[in-house]
Amino acid sequence: MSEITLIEAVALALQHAMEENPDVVVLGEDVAVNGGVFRASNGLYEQFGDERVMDTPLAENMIAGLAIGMAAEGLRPVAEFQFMGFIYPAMEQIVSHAARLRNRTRGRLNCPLVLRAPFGAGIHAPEHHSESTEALFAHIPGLRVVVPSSPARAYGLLLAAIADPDPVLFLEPKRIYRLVKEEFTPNREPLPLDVCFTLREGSNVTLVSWGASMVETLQAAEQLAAREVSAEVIDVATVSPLDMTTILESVAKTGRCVIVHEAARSGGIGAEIAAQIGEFCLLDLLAPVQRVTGYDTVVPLAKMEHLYLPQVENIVAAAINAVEFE
Amino acid sequence: MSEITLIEAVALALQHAMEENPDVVVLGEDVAVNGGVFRASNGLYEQFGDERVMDTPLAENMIAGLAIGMAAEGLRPVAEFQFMGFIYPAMEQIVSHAARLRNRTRGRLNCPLVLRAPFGAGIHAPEHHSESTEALFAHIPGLRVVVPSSPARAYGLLLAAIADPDPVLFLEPKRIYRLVKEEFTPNREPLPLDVCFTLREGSNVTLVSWGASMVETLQAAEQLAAREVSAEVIDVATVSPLDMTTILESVAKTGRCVIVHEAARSGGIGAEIAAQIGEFCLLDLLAPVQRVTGYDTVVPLAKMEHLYLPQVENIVAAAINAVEFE
Amino acid sequence: MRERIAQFEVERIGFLNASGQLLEELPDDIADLETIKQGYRLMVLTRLFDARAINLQRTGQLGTFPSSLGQEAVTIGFALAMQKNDRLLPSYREHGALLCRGVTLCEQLLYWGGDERGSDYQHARKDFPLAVPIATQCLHATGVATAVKLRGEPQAVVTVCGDGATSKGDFAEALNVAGVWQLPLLFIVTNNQWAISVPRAAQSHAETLAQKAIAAGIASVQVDGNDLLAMEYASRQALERARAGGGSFLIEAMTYRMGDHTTADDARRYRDDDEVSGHWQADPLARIRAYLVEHAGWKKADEETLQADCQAELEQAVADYLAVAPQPPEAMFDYLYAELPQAYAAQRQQVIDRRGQEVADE
Amino acid sequence: MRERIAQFEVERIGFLNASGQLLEELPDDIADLETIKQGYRLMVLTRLFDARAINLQRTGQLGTFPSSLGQEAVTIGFALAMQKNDRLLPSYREHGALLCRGVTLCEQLLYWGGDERGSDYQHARKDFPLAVPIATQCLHATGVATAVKLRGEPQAVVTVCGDGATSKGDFAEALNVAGVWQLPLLFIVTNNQWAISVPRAAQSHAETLAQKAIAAGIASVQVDGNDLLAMEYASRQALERARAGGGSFLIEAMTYRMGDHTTADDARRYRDDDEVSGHWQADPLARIRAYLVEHAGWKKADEETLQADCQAELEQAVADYLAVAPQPPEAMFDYLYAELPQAYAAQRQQVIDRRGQEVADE
Ligand SMILES: Cc1ncc(C[n+]2csc(CCOP(=O)(O)OP(=O)(O)O)c2C)c(N)n1
Ligand SMILES: Cc1ncc(C[n+]2csc(CCOP(=O)(O)OP(=O)(O)O)c2C)c(N)n1
Ligand SMILES: [Mg+2]
Ligand SMILES: [Mg+2]
Repeated sequence: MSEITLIEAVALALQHAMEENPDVVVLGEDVAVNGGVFRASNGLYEQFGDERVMDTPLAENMIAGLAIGMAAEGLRPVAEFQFMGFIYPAMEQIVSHAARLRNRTRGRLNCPLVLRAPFGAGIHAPEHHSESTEALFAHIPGLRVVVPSSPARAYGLLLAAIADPDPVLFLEPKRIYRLVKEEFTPNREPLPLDVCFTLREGSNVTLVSWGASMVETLQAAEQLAAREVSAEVIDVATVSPLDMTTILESVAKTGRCVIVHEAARSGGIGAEIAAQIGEFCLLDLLAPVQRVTGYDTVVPLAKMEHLYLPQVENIVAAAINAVEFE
Repeated sequence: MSEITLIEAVALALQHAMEENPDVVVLGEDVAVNGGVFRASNGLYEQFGDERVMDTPLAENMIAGLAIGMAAEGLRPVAEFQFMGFIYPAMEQIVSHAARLRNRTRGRLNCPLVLRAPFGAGIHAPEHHSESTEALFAHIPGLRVVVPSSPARAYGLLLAAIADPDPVLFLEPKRIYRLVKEEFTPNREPLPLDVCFTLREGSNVTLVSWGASMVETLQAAEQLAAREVSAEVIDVATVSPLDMTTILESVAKTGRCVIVHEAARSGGIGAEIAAQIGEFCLLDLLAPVQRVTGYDTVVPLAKMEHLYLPQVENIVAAAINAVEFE
Repeated sequence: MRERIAQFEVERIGFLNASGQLLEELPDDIADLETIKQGYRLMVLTRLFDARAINLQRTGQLGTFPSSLGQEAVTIGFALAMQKNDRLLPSYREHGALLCRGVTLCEQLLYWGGDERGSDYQHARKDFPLAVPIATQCLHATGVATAVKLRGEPQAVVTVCGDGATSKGDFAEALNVAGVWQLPLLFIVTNNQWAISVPRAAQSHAETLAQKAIAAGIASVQVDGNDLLAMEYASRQALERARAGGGSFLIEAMTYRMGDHTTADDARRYRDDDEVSGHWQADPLARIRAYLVEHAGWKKADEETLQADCQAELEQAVADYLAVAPQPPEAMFDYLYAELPQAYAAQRQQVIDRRGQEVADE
Repeated sequence: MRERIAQFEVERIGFLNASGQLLEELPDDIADLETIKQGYRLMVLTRLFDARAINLQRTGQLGTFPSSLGQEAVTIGFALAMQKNDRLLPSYREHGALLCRGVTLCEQLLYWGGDERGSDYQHARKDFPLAVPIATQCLHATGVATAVKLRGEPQAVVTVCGDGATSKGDFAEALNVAGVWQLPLLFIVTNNQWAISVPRAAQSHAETLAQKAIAAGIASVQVDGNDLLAMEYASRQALERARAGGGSFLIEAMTYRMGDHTTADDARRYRDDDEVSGHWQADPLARIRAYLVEHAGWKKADEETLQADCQAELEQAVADYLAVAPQPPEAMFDYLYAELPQAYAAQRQQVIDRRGQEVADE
């Protein structure tokens, strides 16, 4: 047992998956000798060589298409997109092929690939390096979208994503790549996909979040506890398909819900969660479901980034609002 | 006054916009000599010549980038994507540039362009010709997404989209290109963007939809009337940004809402509408907001397409459910 | 100071003139007559299939269909040169190649009739289904070729796209990675002079499409695509080279789209009938038949038998196609994931119930 | 039959050797000495700016920054050849060209400091801001060039990208449409041998990147990008040709990225310091200074004055930058649309209140 950061957990998962299964290959821009711009593939090139750790030419559309071809042949490609803001060139390949190859061929060909991308704001990076557009991908049937929010979950969920027989978009909250450390044993065991993780039990309000915002959400829960508000905290983890069972059960119990995400509010995944709570828990609701989110704007450049991101006090305020609602 | 189909209305709007403003140019695959695969630009090449009606090489990413460059120079490009299923190659240009050029340059350069695309299922076309992924674009700040549902609205909203100083994705419900005819005078007047159109007043339930599904939604309202249920029918028209004022006022009055869309349910625009109703009208709600939508699947090929699309009876059943809810 | 630092050229290959006569002596390793006869048979069958499919579409028994009329020698030429374990990643107009690969006529009809099962090829399990989004298959082919290469399989991969497709970035990206990774991959560009209504000249200022390979540092050649001998020969050479580790290759196959783009198109809106008629002079079927008559003693009786056989095979396939029972509605969900996520279980049940309701109503 | 149907070649241009000596007599229409001096000044200023920017970043006063160390002759060479009303669509590493176009050092610092106002260029109103998503600017340039051409303006457009960028489909698509529409557009490929950690050889199997133009049927040349004379000359010829209706052109500028990719990068992870040191031999500044010493009587005193002037200009810019007041928080909303849609009014108010709260808390 040792303290592991989230980015180290990602690297460990890649290493262990490659050790366990010779079909796992890693590809992307700067993933080999350089070990990835965030070092997610640090050491893999040295350990596995250029046949399994491939620097590609600079073309995201190509990376996705290449990975699809490999996957259809039975390899398990794990492709890195340097930042989520550079995944859009691959959109056609993701929407029209990765998510559909199995369905199109009635199961003859399938697409067991993982597309990894660091996402989210808060590291003072240039434009396009702060995206949180997971909702674009969550709306695509046939694809899974997974977002870890701790080193242990990054490790276990990435192992699961690689083992999964279908395409997974694996979004890594880069703001907490090195911010959050955790002691755990990287025991080569995957965690389950398609389920939420309840990080804290509570009875007055349910806080739902994923990715980097889990940090502020957990802090908010602490502060709420100090104010005698007992918050249940749920990490959605797989944001598509959604495990609404866990969320609905919690809201049925607490009667209140605050959803926290960094992405732009309109059409974010928070909307889907809120809509389903309204649909299935209407009579249990003691207050309107609230969303604490990024604004419906382009993420500002570094100087104003902090004004964009949801803060602990916004979450606390929303929860208090919910509790005091009548 | 004469009977005009939706596709004719689109062609008329293009013609009139080009007559009024020499900066309006039309570009895309097969838009010139062929007049567009659906004939949306029929006659324009003959009338305006190849300097203003341009067949491009086959590359959607290029079409979008080209249009952005033109728009930044003050032209008013109207680019056609042959089908919405082929717009994804342009995703990077749309998300990272069209929607951001004004913001990025603090207003120095802007992007008055229109991207037109036929969308939706129901015409027994091959794969990728049946997409309804408007939610992907509605989540992008800086972009407008407009969907007409009648010939007159197609005409007036397209004029408005072309006149608008910002980028507009204009999605045309191709299932009703020739299905719906309407008498109206194409009087060169735009209709307002960013507002819903209330097509029918009612008091028991609010039916909200857009695009081709308006046909079934209006039919459902008729059938409900026969069953003594008075339905208010709202055509959202601009699906981003959303005019929630109109919708919330209606739901505050009726206490019930059914949202109808053809797109996959999870993360569709229906979720955002439902979420906001839950947020702002919770105490007015007499029943859970319901969504009648396409399934969370790839739109099936022609043989099973009819099982995918929302039908009148699904809408009626949802409305009756809402009315009978207790 | 100005100095020349690199030099390139594009060659063109063809063996038969438009009347099927040899332009010069054939190379020793030209395809044997049995192969050519087999190719001719497939060309005949493909042409009959095309006409029949259009007819089925016109009578509401098939969806939108893209004819390959006039392009039979291209599609069958390269397919004849493939080995069974090579992989094909076709575009949507390669009915002949699919036939040659063992994809049945019935499967092809199913697909164009709007039934996903048409892509569940029973005899070409590793070939890709048709790609509708233009040029995207070229990228998949690089992935397939990478997998084949990594595993040390002695096979090659073929991908096919149109002249219009060469304008899409995917094509350039695929060539580029194929070049730098020396992938065992053959690109066939079926240059049929049109991309729906856009003529070749409006697609690119490049004199040839073969020269697009220069951008990626890979070898290429232009081939008379209406000459089955040349297509088979050039493809076979490229594939042998690729299988031997010689890297990628591009063939620009010069041909002409004799029909409408698809049944949804009306080509008279944008091109003269005269232009089209002129191209009948270069009909690939007539040409190779003339060759067979001269060099293989192909007789009228042979031709009649062949036509009758093909017609019978086709009609059987049509009958099979029309007799296929529909998919159950839940098929919509059942192939989306290896295992349907719990989140969609209710929707799956809903579509079953809905279909049940429809049946009850009928 | 095999016949050659097309032939191409790539030439390389350079006038000065690494020590600044002439390789042969200069053409008559080479840039005059005043222009070269102006160019040299900009090169010096750019180099100082680069170092200062890195220093600001290291001390937390600037964001991630990409140095252009070693590439000054490329970026200033083509920019010198531009007319004021031409349009530039740069990549992110063209600080020198931006300076030359009238984008101030302060604006550039603002941008890299994370303030959108840095892209609201006061003196280059029609030039595009930096493009971060690789190669996307090449497509915008085709649109700008189309607009310029449609309006009959006698201007040309320049777009710049890196060697890595030539692998992205956008680049090929842009070249292709520029070729077929004969756009007044000059593509500069700054081949600095590296795309972050990926060396040029791993990017493409093409012997030169200049030959990528062949795929689009447009003319191209490789230029010694560390030779200011050659860069200015080749660019000016291409631009004159483009303005006169002669169509597009591609220049592959051979240079070397002397620094890390950006301040977020550590190049020692993937390349030898030795390789880098070797390239100092070809330093573009030393080279053109040697030329000026020999041909324009450039003295030590001139050099000292220039260095001092540039240093002063730079420090003033840094001071100006550091003194810029922050944007109001609602700026986040105020440039998103010409007029903010009603739907977002409440959010705009929220960010104002939130900032107010923060200020109150401070
Ligand atoms: C990405 C994409 N854009 C547009 C289309 C619509 N479309 C179908 S075929 C076609 C023309 C293709 O021309 P070409 O590549 O020459 O192939 P051909 O049809 O001649 O065989 C177009 C534009 C598409 N299928 N995919
Ligand atoms: C679409 C896209 N993908 C990835 C990146 C991340 N990235 C930034 S610079 C760079 C390398 C670019 O290399 P090159 O084109 O040679 O330009 P150079 O940095 O050498 O000037 C990469 C991969 C990006 N900015 N955009
Ligand atoms: Mg074609
Ligand atoms: Mg470079």
